[in-house]
Amino acid sequence: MVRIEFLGPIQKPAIEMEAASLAEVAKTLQQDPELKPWLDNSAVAVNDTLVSGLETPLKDGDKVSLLPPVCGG
Amino acid sequence: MVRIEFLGPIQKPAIEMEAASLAEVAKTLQQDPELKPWLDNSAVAVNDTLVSGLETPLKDGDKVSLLPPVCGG
Amino acid sequence: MLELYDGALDVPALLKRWYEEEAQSNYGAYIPFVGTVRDENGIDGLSFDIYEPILIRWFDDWQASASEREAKLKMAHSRGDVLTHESSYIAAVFSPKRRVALEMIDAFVEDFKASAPIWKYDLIDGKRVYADDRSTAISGSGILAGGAQ
Amino acid sequence: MLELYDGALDVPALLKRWYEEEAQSNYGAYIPFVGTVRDENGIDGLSFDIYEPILIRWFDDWQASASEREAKLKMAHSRGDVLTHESSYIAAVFSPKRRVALEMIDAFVEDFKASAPIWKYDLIDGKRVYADDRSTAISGSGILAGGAQ
Repeated sequence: MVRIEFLGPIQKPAIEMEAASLAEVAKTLQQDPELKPWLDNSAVAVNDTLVSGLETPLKDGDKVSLLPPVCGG
Repeated sequence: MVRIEFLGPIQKPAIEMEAASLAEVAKTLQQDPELKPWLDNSAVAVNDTLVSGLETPLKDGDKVSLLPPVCGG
Repeated sequence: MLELYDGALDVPALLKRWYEEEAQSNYGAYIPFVGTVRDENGIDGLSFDIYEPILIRWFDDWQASASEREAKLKMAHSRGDVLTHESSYIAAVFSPKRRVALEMIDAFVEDFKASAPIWKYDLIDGKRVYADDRSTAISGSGILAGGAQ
Repeated sequence: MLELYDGALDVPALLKRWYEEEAQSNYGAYIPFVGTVRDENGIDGLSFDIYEPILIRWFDDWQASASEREAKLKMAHSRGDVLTHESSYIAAVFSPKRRVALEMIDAFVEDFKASAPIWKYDLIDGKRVYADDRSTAISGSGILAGGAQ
Protein backbone atom coordinates (compact mmCIF):
# COMPACT_ATOMS: atom_id res chain seq x y z
CA MET A 1 0.00 0.00 0.00
CA VAL A 2 1.13 3.54 -0.72
CA ARG A 3 -0.35 6.62 0.89
CA ILE A 4 -1.43 9.61 -1.18
CA GLU A 5 -1.55 12.98 0.60
CA PHE A 6 -3.20 16.09 -0.78
CA LEU A 7 -1.54 19.24 0.53
CA GLY A 8 -2.74 22.78 1.13
CA PRO A 9 -5.95 23.84 -0.61
CA ILE A 10 -6.77 20.47 -2.18
CA GLN A 11 -8.72 19.71 0.99
CA LYS A 12 -9.07 16.01 0.46
CA PRO A 13 -8.28 13.34 3.05
CA ALA A 14 -5.30 11.08 2.38
CA ILE A 15 -6.02 7.82 0.59
CA GLU A 16 -4.20 4.48 0.47
CA MET A 17 -3.90 2.28 -2.60
CA GLU A 18 -1.92 -0.53 -4.15
CA ALA A 19 0.47 0.91 -6.73
CA ALA A 20 3.88 -0.14 -8.00
CA SER A 21 4.63 3.13 -9.76
CA LEU A 22 3.58 6.75 -10.02
CA ALA A 23 2.03 5.92 -13.38
CA GLU A 24 -0.44 3.64 -11.59
CA VAL A 25 -1.20 6.33 -9.03
CA ALA A 26 -1.82 8.78 -11.88
CA LYS A 27 -4.24 6.39 -13.58
CA THR A 28 -6.28 6.01 -10.41
CA LEU A 29 -6.34 9.70 -9.51
CA GLN A 30 -7.36 10.68 -13.03
CA GLN A 31 -10.66 8.86 -12.45
CA ASP A 32 -11.66 11.42 -9.79
CA PRO A 33 -13.17 14.43 -11.63
CA GLU A 34 -12.74 16.63 -8.54
CA LEU A 35 -9.00 16.06 -8.68
CA LYS A 36 -8.61 16.84 -12.40
CA PRO A 37 -7.67 20.55 -12.07
CA TRP A 38 -5.25 19.77 -9.25
CA LEU A 39 -3.46 17.07 -11.25
CA ASP A 40 -2.78 19.66 -13.96
CA ASN A 41 -1.04 22.11 -11.69
CA SER A 42 0.36 20.09 -8.79
CA ALA A 43 3.92 18.94 -8.26
CA VAL A 44 4.54 15.48 -6.86
CA ALA A 45 6.83 14.29 -4.11
CA VAL A 46 7.68 10.71 -3.18
CA ASN A 47 8.73 10.41 0.44
CA ASP A 48 9.14 14.21 0.54
CA THR A 49 11.44 14.42 -2.48
CA LEU A 50 10.03 16.17 -5.55
CA VAL A 51 10.04 13.97 -8.65
CA SER A 52 10.02 14.99 -12.29
CA GLY A 53 8.63 11.89 -14.03
CA LEU A 54 6.21 8.99 -13.65
CA GLU A 55 8.81 6.25 -13.86
CA THR A 56 9.53 6.44 -10.10
CA PRO A 57 8.91 2.93 -8.68
CA LEU A 58 6.91 2.74 -5.47
CA LYS A 59 7.14 0.24 -2.63
CA ASP A 60 4.97 -0.62 0.31
CA GLY A 61 4.77 2.27 2.79
CA ASP A 62 5.82 4.98 0.37
CA LYS A 63 4.21 8.39 0.66
CA VAL A 64 3.13 10.34 -2.43
CA SER A 65 2.30 14.03 -1.91
CA LEU A 66 0.50 16.40 -4.27
CA LEU A 67 1.67 20.03 -3.98
CA PRO A 68 -0.68 22.53 -5.63
CA PRO A 69 0.51 26.03 -6.67
CA VAL A 70 2.34 27.80 -3.86
CA CYS A 71 2.51 31.35 -2.57
CA GLY A 72 4.56 31.90 0.54
CA GLY A 73 5.58 35.24 1.98
CA MET B 1 36.58 86.13 -3.95
CA VAL B 2 35.63 82.46 -4.16
CA ARG B 3 36.37 79.90 -1.48
CA ILE B 4 37.96 76.55 -2.33
CA GLU B 5 37.36 73.71 0.10
CA PHE B 6 39.25 70.40 0.11
CA LEU B 7 37.12 67.57 1.48
CA GLY B 8 37.93 64.30 3.22
CA PRO B 9 41.47 63.02 2.94
CA ILE B 10 42.91 65.97 1.01
CA GLN B 11 43.71 67.51 4.39
CA LYS B 12 44.37 71.02 3.16
CA PRO B 13 42.85 74.15 4.68
CA ALA B 14 40.36 76.07 2.54
CA ILE B 15 41.75 78.89 0.41
CA GLU B 16 40.22 82.03 -1.07
CA MET B 17 41.04 83.43 -4.49
CA GLU B 18 39.79 85.74 -7.21
CA ALA B 19 38.35 83.68 -10.07
CA ALA B 20 35.59 84.27 -12.60
CA SER B 21 35.34 80.65 -13.71
CA LEU B 22 36.28 77.12 -12.75
CA ALA B 23 38.89 77.21 -15.51
CA GLU B 24 40.71 79.94 -13.59
CA VAL B 25 40.46 77.94 -10.37
CA ALA B 26 41.90 74.93 -12.19
CA LYS B 27 44.83 76.95 -13.51
CA THR B 28 45.74 78.15 -10.01
CA LEU B 29 45.35 74.78 -8.31
CA GLN B 30 47.44 73.04 -10.97
CA GLN B 31 50.42 75.06 -9.75
CA ASP B 32 50.39 73.24 -6.40
CA PRO B 33 52.32 69.95 -6.89
CA GLU B 34 50.79 68.49 -3.71
CA LEU B 35 47.35 68.87 -5.22
CA LYS B 36 48.19 67.26 -8.57
CA PRO B 37 47.04 63.68 -7.73
CA TRP B 38 43.86 64.98 -6.14
CA LEU B 39 42.94 67.07 -9.17
CA ASP B 40 43.08 63.92 -11.28
CA ASN B 41 40.58 61.97 -9.21
CA SER B 42 38.40 64.56 -7.49
CA ALA B 43 34.91 65.64 -8.44
CA VAL B 44 34.00 69.32 -8.18
CA ALA B 45 30.96 71.00 -6.70
CA VAL B 46 30.01 74.66 -6.93
CA ASN B 47 27.81 75.73 -4.03
CA ASP B 48 27.24 72.06 -3.21
CA THR B 49 26.08 71.06 -6.68
CA LEU B 50 28.35 68.71 -8.63
CA VAL B 51 29.46 70.13 -11.97
CA SER B 52 30.66 68.31 -15.06
CA GLY B 53 32.66 70.99 -16.90
CA LEU B 54 34.92 73.99 -16.42
CA GLU B 55 32.63 76.49 -18.13
CA THR B 56 30.71 77.16 -14.88
CA PRO B 57 30.96 80.91 -14.17
CA LEU B 58 31.81 81.93 -10.61
CA LYS B 59 30.74 84.98 -8.67
CA ASP B 60 31.84 86.60 -5.46
CA GLY B 61 31.08 84.37 -2.45
CA ASP B 62 30.80 81.11 -4.39
CA LYS B 63 32.09 77.93 -2.80
CA VAL B 64 34.05 75.37 -4.83
CA SER B 65 34.52 71.94 -3.22
CA LEU B 66 36.90 69.17 -4.25
CA LEU B 67 35.56 65.66 -3.53
CA PRO B 68 38.23 62.94 -3.69
CA PRO B 69 37.31 59.25 -4.25
CA VAL B 70 34.59 58.10 -1.88
CA CYS B 71 33.87 54.93 0.07
CA GLY B 72 30.88 55.04 2.37
CA GLY B 73 29.33 52.07 4.11
CA MET C 1 18.12 28.41 10.46
CA LEU C 2 14.45 28.09 9.62
CA GLU C 3 11.85 29.20 12.17
CA LEU C 4 8.09 28.69 11.93
CA TYR C 5 5.61 30.52 14.15
CA ASP C 6 1.89 30.36 14.72
CA GLY C 7 0.51 33.76 13.68
CA ALA C 8 2.34 37.02 13.00
CA LEU C 9 6.09 37.42 13.41
CA ASP C 10 7.71 39.67 16.01
CA VAL C 11 9.86 41.43 13.42
CA PRO C 12 11.98 43.70 15.67
CA ALA C 13 12.79 40.79 17.99
CA LEU C 14 13.81 38.49 15.12
CA LEU C 15 15.91 41.14 13.36
CA LYS C 16 17.66 41.92 16.64
CA ARG C 17 18.29 38.31 17.63
CA TRP C 18 19.65 37.36 14.20
CA TYR C 19 21.90 40.45 14.15
CA GLU C 20 23.26 39.59 17.58
CA GLU C 21 23.71 35.90 16.75
CA GLU C 22 26.08 36.85 13.92
CA ALA C 23 27.65 39.93 15.52
CA GLN C 24 31.04 38.22 15.93
CA SER C 25 30.92 36.16 12.70
CA ASN C 26 32.72 38.81 10.65
CA TYR C 27 30.01 39.23 8.04
CA GLY C 28 30.13 42.62 6.33
CA ALA C 29 26.54 42.62 5.06
CA TYR C 30 23.23 41.63 6.65
CA ILE C 31 20.13 41.98 4.47
CA PRO C 32 16.75 40.98 5.85
CA PHE C 33 13.67 40.95 3.63
CA VAL C 34 10.49 41.53 5.65
CA GLY C 35 7.12 40.68 4.11
CA THR C 36 4.07 42.39 5.57
CA VAL C 37 0.40 41.68 4.79
CA ARG C 38 -1.04 44.56 2.76
CA ASP C 39 -4.53 45.87 3.33
CA GLU C 40 -6.00 45.32 -0.14
CA ASN C 41 -8.95 43.62 -1.84
CA GLY C 42 -10.99 43.95 1.35
CA ILE C 43 -9.17 41.15 3.16
CA ASP C 44 -8.86 40.94 6.94
CA GLY C 45 -5.54 39.18 6.56
CA LEU C 46 -3.88 36.11 5.08
CA SER C 47 -3.58 32.56 6.31
CA PHE C 48 -0.85 30.04 5.54
CA ASP C 49 -0.44 26.28 5.34
CA ILE C 50 3.11 24.94 5.35
CA TYR C 51 4.36 21.49 4.45
CA GLU C 52 7.39 21.33 6.67
CA PRO C 53 9.33 18.27 5.43
CA ILE C 54 9.80 19.68 1.94
CA LEU C 55 10.25 23.26 3.17
CA ILE C 56 13.11 22.10 5.38
CA ARG C 57 14.79 20.27 2.47
CA TRP C 58 14.38 23.28 0.21
CA PHE C 59 15.88 25.54 2.87
CA ASP C 60 18.76 23.17 3.64
CA ASP C 61 19.67 23.06 -0.08
CA TRP C 62 19.76 26.85 -0.15
CA GLN C 63 21.86 26.96 3.03
CA ALA C 64 24.37 24.60 1.43
CA SER C 65 24.68 26.76 -1.66
CA ALA C 66 24.96 29.92 0.49
CA SER C 67 27.69 28.21 2.45
CA GLU C 68 29.72 27.68 -0.74
CA ARG C 69 29.75 31.47 -1.09
CA GLU C 70 30.68 31.95 2.61
CA ALA C 71 27.19 33.27 3.26
CA LYS C 72 24.45 32.25 5.69
CA LEU C 73 20.65 32.35 5.42
CA LYS C 74 17.96 32.69 8.08
CA MET C 75 14.25 32.56 7.56
CA ALA C 76 11.07 32.85 9.59
CA HIS C 77 7.51 32.27 8.40
CA SER C 78 4.04 32.28 9.90
CA ARG C 79 1.58 29.41 10.04
CA GLY C 80 -2.14 30.17 10.22
CA ASP C 81 -3.63 33.66 10.33
CA VAL C 82 -1.74 36.94 9.94
CA LEU C 83 -3.78 40.14 9.89
CA THR C 84 -3.20 43.14 7.63
CA HIS C 85 -0.19 45.27 8.60
CA GLU C 86 1.31 42.27 10.41
CA SER C 87 4.33 40.42 9.02
CA SER C 88 4.39 36.78 7.92
CA TYR C 89 7.84 36.35 6.39
CA ILE C 90 11.45 37.31 7.01
CA ALA C 91 14.36 36.03 4.95
CA ALA C 92 17.87 37.23 5.73
CA VAL C 93 21.30 36.76 4.26
CA PHE C 94 24.64 37.35 5.97
CA SER C 95 27.75 37.55 3.81
CA PRO C 96 31.28 38.91 3.97
CA LYS C 97 30.66 40.74 0.67
CA ARG C 98 27.84 43.06 -0.29
CA ARG C 99 27.50 41.85 -3.91
CA VAL C 100 26.99 38.26 -2.76
CA ALA C 101 24.42 39.41 -0.20
CA LEU C 102 22.49 41.62 -2.64
CA GLU C 103 22.33 38.93 -5.30
CA MET C 104 21.47 36.16 -2.87
CA ILE C 105 18.59 37.90 -1.11
CA ASP C 106 16.99 38.51 -4.52
CA ALA C 107 17.49 34.95 -5.79
CA PHE C 108 16.44 33.42 -2.46
CA VAL C 109 13.22 35.43 -2.14
CA GLU C 110 12.25 34.74 -5.77
CA ASP C 111 12.90 31.02 -5.48
CA PHE C 112 11.02 31.01 -2.19
CA LYS C 113 7.99 32.49 -3.97
CA ALA C 114 8.23 29.93 -6.78
CA SER C 115 9.14 26.79 -4.87
CA ALA C 116 8.56 26.84 -1.12
CA PRO C 117 5.66 24.53 -0.16
CA ILE C 118 3.49 27.19 1.46
CA TRP C 119 -0.12 27.93 0.55
CA LYS C 120 -1.75 31.29 0.99
CA TYR C 121 -5.41 32.07 1.68
CA ASP C 122 -7.20 35.40 1.88
CA LEU C 123 -9.14 35.90 5.11
CA ILE C 124 -12.52 37.29 4.06
CA ASP C 125 -15.51 37.41 6.40
CA GLY C 126 -13.87 34.84 8.63
CA LYS C 127 -13.31 32.40 5.74
CA ARG C 128 -10.10 31.14 4.13
CA VAL C 129 -10.13 31.61 0.34
CA TYR C 130 -7.22 30.02 -1.54
CA ALA C 131 -5.18 32.73 -3.30
CA ASP C 132 -5.03 30.80 -6.57
CA ASP C 133 -4.58 33.96 -8.67
CA ARG C 134 -1.31 34.76 -6.86
CA SER C 135 0.00 31.21 -6.63
CA THR C 136 2.66 29.60 -8.79
CA ALA C 137 2.77 25.96 -9.90
CA ILE C 138 6.02 24.40 -8.70
CA SER C 139 8.42 23.61 -11.55
CA GLY C 140 7.60 20.17 -12.97
CA SER C 141 3.93 20.27 -11.97
CA GLY C 142 1.34 18.30 -13.93
CA ILE C 143 3.05 14.93 -14.28
CA LEU C 144 0.04 13.10 -12.84
CA ALA C 145 -2.38 14.66 -15.32
CA GLY C 146 -1.49 12.35 -18.19
CA GLY C 147 -1.47 13.38 -21.85
CA ALA C 148 1.14 15.75 -23.26
CA GLN C 149 3.26 17.19 -20.54
CA MET D 1 14.92 60.11 6.12
CA LEU D 2 18.69 60.40 6.50
CA GLU D 3 20.24 60.02 9.95
CA LEU D 4 23.89 60.60 10.87
CA TYR D 5 25.41 59.42 14.15
CA ASP D 6 28.75 59.86 15.88
CA GLY D 7 30.24 56.37 16.14
CA ALA D 8 28.62 52.97 15.65
CA LEU D 9 24.93 52.52 14.87
CA ASP D 10 22.46 50.86 17.23
CA VAL D 11 21.23 48.47 14.55
CA PRO D 12 18.39 46.69 16.41
CA ALA D 13 16.98 50.02 17.61
CA LEU D 14 17.07 51.56 14.13
CA LEU D 15 15.56 48.50 12.42
CA LYS D 16 12.80 48.42 15.02
CA ARG D 17 12.00 52.13 14.88
CA TRP D 18 11.90 52.20 11.07
CA TYR D 19 9.68 49.11 10.99
CA GLU D 20 7.29 50.67 13.47
CA GLU D 21 7.28 54.06 11.72
CA GLU D 22 5.95 52.40 8.57
CA ALA D 23 3.83 49.69 10.21
CA GLN D 24 0.56 51.32 9.07
CA SER D 25 1.84 52.60 5.69
CA ASN D 26 0.70 49.48 3.81
CA TYR D 27 4.12 48.58 2.42
CA GLY D 28 4.44 44.90 1.60
CA ALA D 29 8.24 44.75 1.63
CA TYR D 30 10.88 46.21 3.96
CA ILE D 31 14.51 45.50 3.07
CA PRO D 32 17.27 46.93 5.23
CA PHE D 33 20.91 46.56 4.21
CA VAL D 34 23.21 46.59 7.26
CA GLY D 35 26.93 47.20 6.77
CA THR D 36 29.26 45.99 9.52
CA VAL D 37 33.00 46.64 9.86
CA ARG D 38 34.90 43.43 9.15
CA ASP D 39 37.97 42.42 11.12
CA GLU D 40 40.53 42.22 8.31
CA ASN D 41 43.94 43.61 7.34
CA GLY D 42 44.80 44.11 11.01
CA ILE D 43 42.58 47.16 11.43
CA ASP D 44 41.05 48.22 14.73
CA GLY D 45 38.12 49.72 12.87
CA LEU D 46 37.16 52.30 10.28
CA SER D 47 36.60 56.03 10.49
CA PHE D 48 34.38 58.18 8.29
CA ASP D 49 34.21 61.78 7.11
CA ILE D 50 30.92 62.95 5.65
CA TYR D 51 30.18 66.04 3.61
CA GLU D 52 26.59 66.58 4.59
CA PRO D 53 25.29 69.20 2.13
CA ILE D 54 25.96 67.02 -0.89
CA LEU D 55 24.97 63.80 0.89
CA ILE D 56 21.58 65.32 1.70
CA ARG D 57 21.05 66.36 -1.92
CA TRP D 58 22.08 62.94 -3.17
CA PHE D 59 19.69 61.29 -0.72
CA ASP D 60 16.81 63.65 -1.54
CA ASP D 61 17.21 62.89 -5.26
CA TRP D 62 16.99 59.18 -4.48
CA GLN D 63 13.94 59.70 -2.26
CA ALA D 64 12.21 61.55 -5.10
CA SER D 65 12.86 58.71 -7.52
CA ALA D 66 11.75 56.12 -4.93
CA SER D 67 8.61 58.13 -4.44
CA GLU D 68 7.77 57.83 -8.15
CA ARG D 69 7.70 54.07 -7.63
CA GLU D 70 5.58 54.41 -4.43
CA ALA D 71 8.61 53.40 -2.37
CA LYS D 72 10.41 55.07 0.54
CA LEU D 73 14.08 55.06 1.57
CA LYS D 74 15.70 55.44 4.98
CA MET D 75 19.39 55.61 5.70
CA ALA D 76 21.69 55.90 8.70
CA HIS D 77 25.46 56.34 8.65
CA SER D 78 28.23 56.80 11.19
CA ARG D 79 30.62 59.74 11.48
CA GLY D 80 34.04 59.17 13.04
CA ASP D 81 35.27 55.87 14.43
CA VAL D 82 33.49 52.52 14.21
CA LEU D 83 35.30 49.46 15.56
CA THR D 84 35.40 46.01 13.99
CA HIS D 85 32.14 44.03 14.34
CA GLU D 86 30.25 47.31 14.84
CA SER D 87 27.94 48.67 12.13
CA SER D 88 28.39 51.96 10.28
CA TYR D 89 25.66 51.90 7.64
CA ILE D 90 22.02 50.97 7.21
CA ALA D 91 20.01 51.63 4.08
CA ALA D 92 16.41 50.50 3.88
CA VAL D 93 13.68 50.49 1.30
CA PHE D 94 9.94 50.16 1.89
CA SER D 95 7.72 49.35 -1.08
CA PRO D 96 4.28 47.93 -1.79
CA LYS D 97 5.91 45.43 -4.17
CA ARG D 98 8.77 43.06 -3.59
CA ARG D 99 10.36 43.43 -7.07
CA VAL D 100 10.60 47.19 -6.67
CA ALA D 101 12.11 46.77 -3.21
CA LEU D 102 14.66 44.13 -4.29
CA GLU D 103 15.80 46.15 -7.30
CA MET D 104 15.91 49.43 -5.41
CA ILE D 105 17.97 48.25 -2.45
CA ASP D 106 20.59 46.95 -4.88
CA ALA D 107 20.67 50.10 -7.04
CA PHE D 108 20.62 52.39 -3.99
CA VAL D 109 23.47 50.64 -2.16
CA GLU D 110 25.62 50.50 -5.31
CA ASP D 111 25.06 54.17 -6.12
CA PHE D 112 25.73 55.02 -2.49
CA LYS D 113 29.11 53.29 -2.77
CA ALA D 114 29.94 55.12 -6.00
CA SER D 115 28.57 58.58 -5.28
CA ALA D 116 27.85 59.41 -1.64
CA PRO D 117 30.36 62.00 -0.32
CA ILE D 118 31.75 59.87 2.49
CA TRP D 119 35.44 59.08 3.02
CA LYS D 120 36.69 55.97 4.73
CA TYR D 121 39.87 55.51 6.75
CA ASP D 122 41.38 52.40 8.29
CA LEU D 123 42.12 52.72 11.98
CA ILE D 124 45.59 51.27 12.47
CA ASP D 125 47.63 51.80 15.63
CA GLY D 126 45.44 54.75 16.54
CA LYS D 127 45.97 56.45 13.16
CA ARG D 128 43.52 57.16 10.33
CA VAL D 129 44.78 55.85 6.99
CA TYR D 130 42.73 56.84 3.92
CA ALA D 131 41.30 53.71 2.26
CA ASP D 132 42.33 54.85 -1.22
CA ASP D 133 42.47 51.28 -2.58
CA ARG D 134 38.76 50.79 -1.83
CA SER D 135 37.58 54.25 -2.85
CA THR D 136 35.86 55.21 -6.08
CA ALA D 137 36.26 58.49 -7.96
CA ILE D 138 32.85 60.14 -8.30
CA SER D 139 31.57 60.16 -11.88
CA GLY D 140 32.94 63.23 -13.69
CA SER D 141 36.08 63.52 -11.53
CA GLY D 142 39.25 65.08 -12.92
CA ILE D 143 37.88 68.20 -14.58
CA LEU D 144 40.30 70.43 -12.69
CA ALA D 145 43.35 68.46 -13.81
CA GLY D 146 43.55 69.99 -17.27
CA GLY D 147 44.69 68.14 -20.40
CA ALA D 148 42.60 65.42 -22.00
CA GLN D 149 39.67 64.50 -19.80
